[in-house]
Amino acid sequence: MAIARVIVELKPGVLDPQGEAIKNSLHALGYEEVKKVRVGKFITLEVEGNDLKEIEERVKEMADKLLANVVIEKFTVQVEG
Amino acid sequence: MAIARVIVELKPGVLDPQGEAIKNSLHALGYEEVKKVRVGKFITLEVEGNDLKEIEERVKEMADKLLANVVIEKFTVQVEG
Amino acid sequence: MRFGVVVFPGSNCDADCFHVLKNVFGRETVYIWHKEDNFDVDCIVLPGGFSYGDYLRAGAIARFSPVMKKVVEFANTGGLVIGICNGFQILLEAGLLPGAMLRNKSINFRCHDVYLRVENASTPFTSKAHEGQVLKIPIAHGEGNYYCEPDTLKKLIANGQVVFRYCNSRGEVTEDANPNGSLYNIAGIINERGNVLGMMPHPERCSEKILGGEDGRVIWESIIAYLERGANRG
Amino acid sequence: MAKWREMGLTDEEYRRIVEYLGREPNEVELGMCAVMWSEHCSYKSSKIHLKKLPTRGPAVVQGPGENAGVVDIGDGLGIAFKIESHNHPSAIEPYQGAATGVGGIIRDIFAMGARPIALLDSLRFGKLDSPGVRHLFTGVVAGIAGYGNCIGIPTVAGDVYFQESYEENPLVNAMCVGIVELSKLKKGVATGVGNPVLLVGATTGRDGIHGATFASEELSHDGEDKRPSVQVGDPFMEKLLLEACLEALEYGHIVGMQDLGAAGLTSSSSEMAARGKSGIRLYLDRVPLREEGMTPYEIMLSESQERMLLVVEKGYEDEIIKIFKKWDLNAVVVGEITDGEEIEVFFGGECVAKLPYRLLTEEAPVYDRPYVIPEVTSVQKMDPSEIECGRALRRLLQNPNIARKSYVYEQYDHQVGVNTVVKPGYSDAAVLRIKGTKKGIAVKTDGNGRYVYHNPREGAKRAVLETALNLAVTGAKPLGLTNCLNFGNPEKPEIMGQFVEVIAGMKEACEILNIPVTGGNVSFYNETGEKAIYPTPVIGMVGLIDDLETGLIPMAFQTEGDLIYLLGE
Ligand SMILES: Nc1ncnc2c1ncn2[C@@H]1O[C@H](COP(=O)(O)OP(=O)(O)O)[C@@H](O)[C@H]1O
Repeated sequence: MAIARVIVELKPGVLDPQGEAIKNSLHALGYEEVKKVRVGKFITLEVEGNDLKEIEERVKEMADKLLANVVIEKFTVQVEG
Repeated sequence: MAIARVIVELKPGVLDPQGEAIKNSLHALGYEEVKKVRVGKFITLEVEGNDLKEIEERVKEMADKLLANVVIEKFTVQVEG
Repeated sequence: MRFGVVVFPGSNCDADCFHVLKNVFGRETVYIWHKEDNFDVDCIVLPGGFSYGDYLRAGAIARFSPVMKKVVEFANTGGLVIGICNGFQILLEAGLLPGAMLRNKSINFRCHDVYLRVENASTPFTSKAHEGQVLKIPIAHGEGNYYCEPDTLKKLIANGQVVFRYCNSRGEVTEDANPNGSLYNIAGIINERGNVLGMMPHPERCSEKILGGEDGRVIWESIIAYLERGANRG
Repeated sequence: MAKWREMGLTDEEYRRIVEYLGREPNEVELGMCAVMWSEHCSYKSSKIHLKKLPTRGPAVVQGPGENAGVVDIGDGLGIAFKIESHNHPSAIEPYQGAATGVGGIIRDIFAMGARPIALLDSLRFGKLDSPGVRHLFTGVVAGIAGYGNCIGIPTVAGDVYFQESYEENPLVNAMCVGIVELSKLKKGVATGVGNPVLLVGATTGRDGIHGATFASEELSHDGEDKRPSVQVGDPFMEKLLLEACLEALEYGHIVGMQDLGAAGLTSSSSEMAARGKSGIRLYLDRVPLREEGMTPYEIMLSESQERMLLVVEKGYEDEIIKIFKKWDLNAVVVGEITDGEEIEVFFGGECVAKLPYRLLTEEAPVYDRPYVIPEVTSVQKMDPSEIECGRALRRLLQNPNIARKSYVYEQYDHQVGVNTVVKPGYSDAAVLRIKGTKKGIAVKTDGNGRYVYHNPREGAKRAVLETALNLAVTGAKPLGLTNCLNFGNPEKPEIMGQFVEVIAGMKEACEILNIPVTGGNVSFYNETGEKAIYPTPVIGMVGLIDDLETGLIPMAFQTEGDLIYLLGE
């Protein structure tokens, strides 16, 4: 069994309304030092198999097809045995 | 300027409807090897300051107060100069 | 008797609650702007909607609004607070009620009528109903899947803090009747002291005949009766 | 390739611009011309045909040409309504495409000074058994829900069809309905020399800069990450913008208001200038930006969502700005009205564009494109004796086009606002009460592309008739209609022929039924490769019920023993 972690983030330049709202709220709470907030997804998959290389390939495919919306998002994949 | 990355995940025992839905979709797409999916948040903050130790403390506070709901979620913070 | 309906940025059932209290029940009602921290009312309504866009988590940002400090104080002195839908989520985030909301089990936003069974008819919000009464009230939410720790649930049940549970039209609490996956079919709970209620369904949407149902009235009527008895704060 | 061609202008169009100006336009000016002369903004292929539609009627307060049409419902109240397409963005990114489509049409309604009270959505997809279509369908529905639910406007009705021709070109048409005190109706005009021009709402970013400029050089060396063509909607921001704009209108001293939709600051400023016959001077350095290093070209063409342009009586701008600040929104004086006839754009102290508003609006090309009237084709008929009724009925009910649409409308908050008297699924049209009166309005969208494909003229008539009947069964009398005309490539004579016939059919139906057209939208180029969508006119209609207590007709069978009649031929 392997663990794959997929981080999905908005591409730079894509508006992140959620990040903006969080930033404003942090400012209101006194955390003025926060200059920018971006919110992405952190997806953890438990995947059957031993061949980490192959698992990584498959998870990248999953990310490309389903986990990320490649029109506005980019992703990174990291696999661990 | 430092970059802080906050990973917010549901606690182990808490049901993750979104993760379940993704798992089912992945199965439908033929990725039967995926046994479990959990969806968390990956929040990136740009924070002013140089003292990484202090920044980490502050960001942990932010996570505790706002970024995570500790009733259902746990978080990790990582800061980089 | 004066009602205050809190307006957060992104609230969108504020005008609906205001309309029902003011025009349907003829009660004095005021809006309370989220930046206000000075108001004089007998019952606070935290309305539904998407305060702060529901960004991050529903209710997470709203709980830090200046007004919430006063709402907490008001609640701690026995004042009546009812949170509907997003208002319920805010009460959870603010710690006035225990537990948290997860995404609906179906992932989707759901808007339709549900049936609720009144589990506790001796609260200020349900005294005009009777235990076991079935109410037909609409829901409209994407994050109404109530969750709490097992110990908390035990306490809620033991104390009679579970006020409404999702049921079918015959009043049977079944899995099929649960629209969002809520623990124990919970649709509404009250705090230990009995003056802060959170519920996901929208009683303000079924308080007039023309809108197809009036089962929501019993909640407003209970509150009004309670306030008329002068039984609030003090 | 010549710059103007990259931006979508023909050589002939470019020549006309040079001729009109008496000089070559600079890059900013060329970009402004290109977007304003695009099919989307100029209606160059449809304009001469749209003119044939009847637009007058006793109830019409505002016909086509403004941000939305308005009909009078008595008691000093009007209903503002309009439909718009967001097909292409939704095909690329279904969630955000649909969401921003909803956002755009809502702004059109409150720009009129109306409070939006309902949304409708008319959707067309390919067949549901294709995974690509499922992705589009679920994404679009979630996007509409995401935006409409959050802003708190109920989505009360619509229609959805699944048919192969929409496989790669889904249709997402969104309609918004608002209520306005007629005495407070606003128009998108710029008048009063010296009056300040305010830009309010979201910051301006690089999102959605005209598709045609994607191929430009700047793009290639900055990498494709930099300029997403897809705009992301922020319904929360729009909710604040809606409340702030209505509060500002209540305060008064607003001359005109317009939303920034396609072609952003360029179209809003030039259209307001043209309606008010005034010049406008803009100072781009004052525009609140989302990203660093934006050029005047990008600022003028940005399609960032959730922004409005306001012309305010001089001296009142500070008070108006205060209202927007109360809602935590940007509000900045970005320019002023001049007594000229030009849009003048300044950046860094320099004039970077100076174009007569006429060039951008009235002078845009108008084409009478060649067309051939399509032959009427017939649908295959079946011999009734070959049909086994029970099985046929089951199959019909399984067909997604006939099945219950609760998957769609239960994801929409259709009750917020506590006005929805007849909810989706309960009748053929939705009915909303008008608080403070006995009245109600009925609303619905419809349009069956398959009928239109086989017989454009009759199909278009049927679309109008079907919508009118859907209102009538609730007891409502139709007051006016808006329409969204979704077609393939108008440069193809067969497609243009469909369009011409559809207009003729709509005109006839509107005249016979006495329902005027108060506005609409045209979406061409809904085709991929050689495959165009079925020609799909979507009709959105508003009707009035004078007294809900006596005039509302329920659809369901009411009492055992009641007689059932079948009317018509
Ligand atoms: N896309 C949609 N959005 C909202 N409501 C919809 C949508 N599609 C269908 N509905 C609702 O579902 C019901 C049935 O619609 P439709 O199939 O168009 O009716 P009919 O075929 O009887 O005219 C109506 O109440 C309609 O408003």
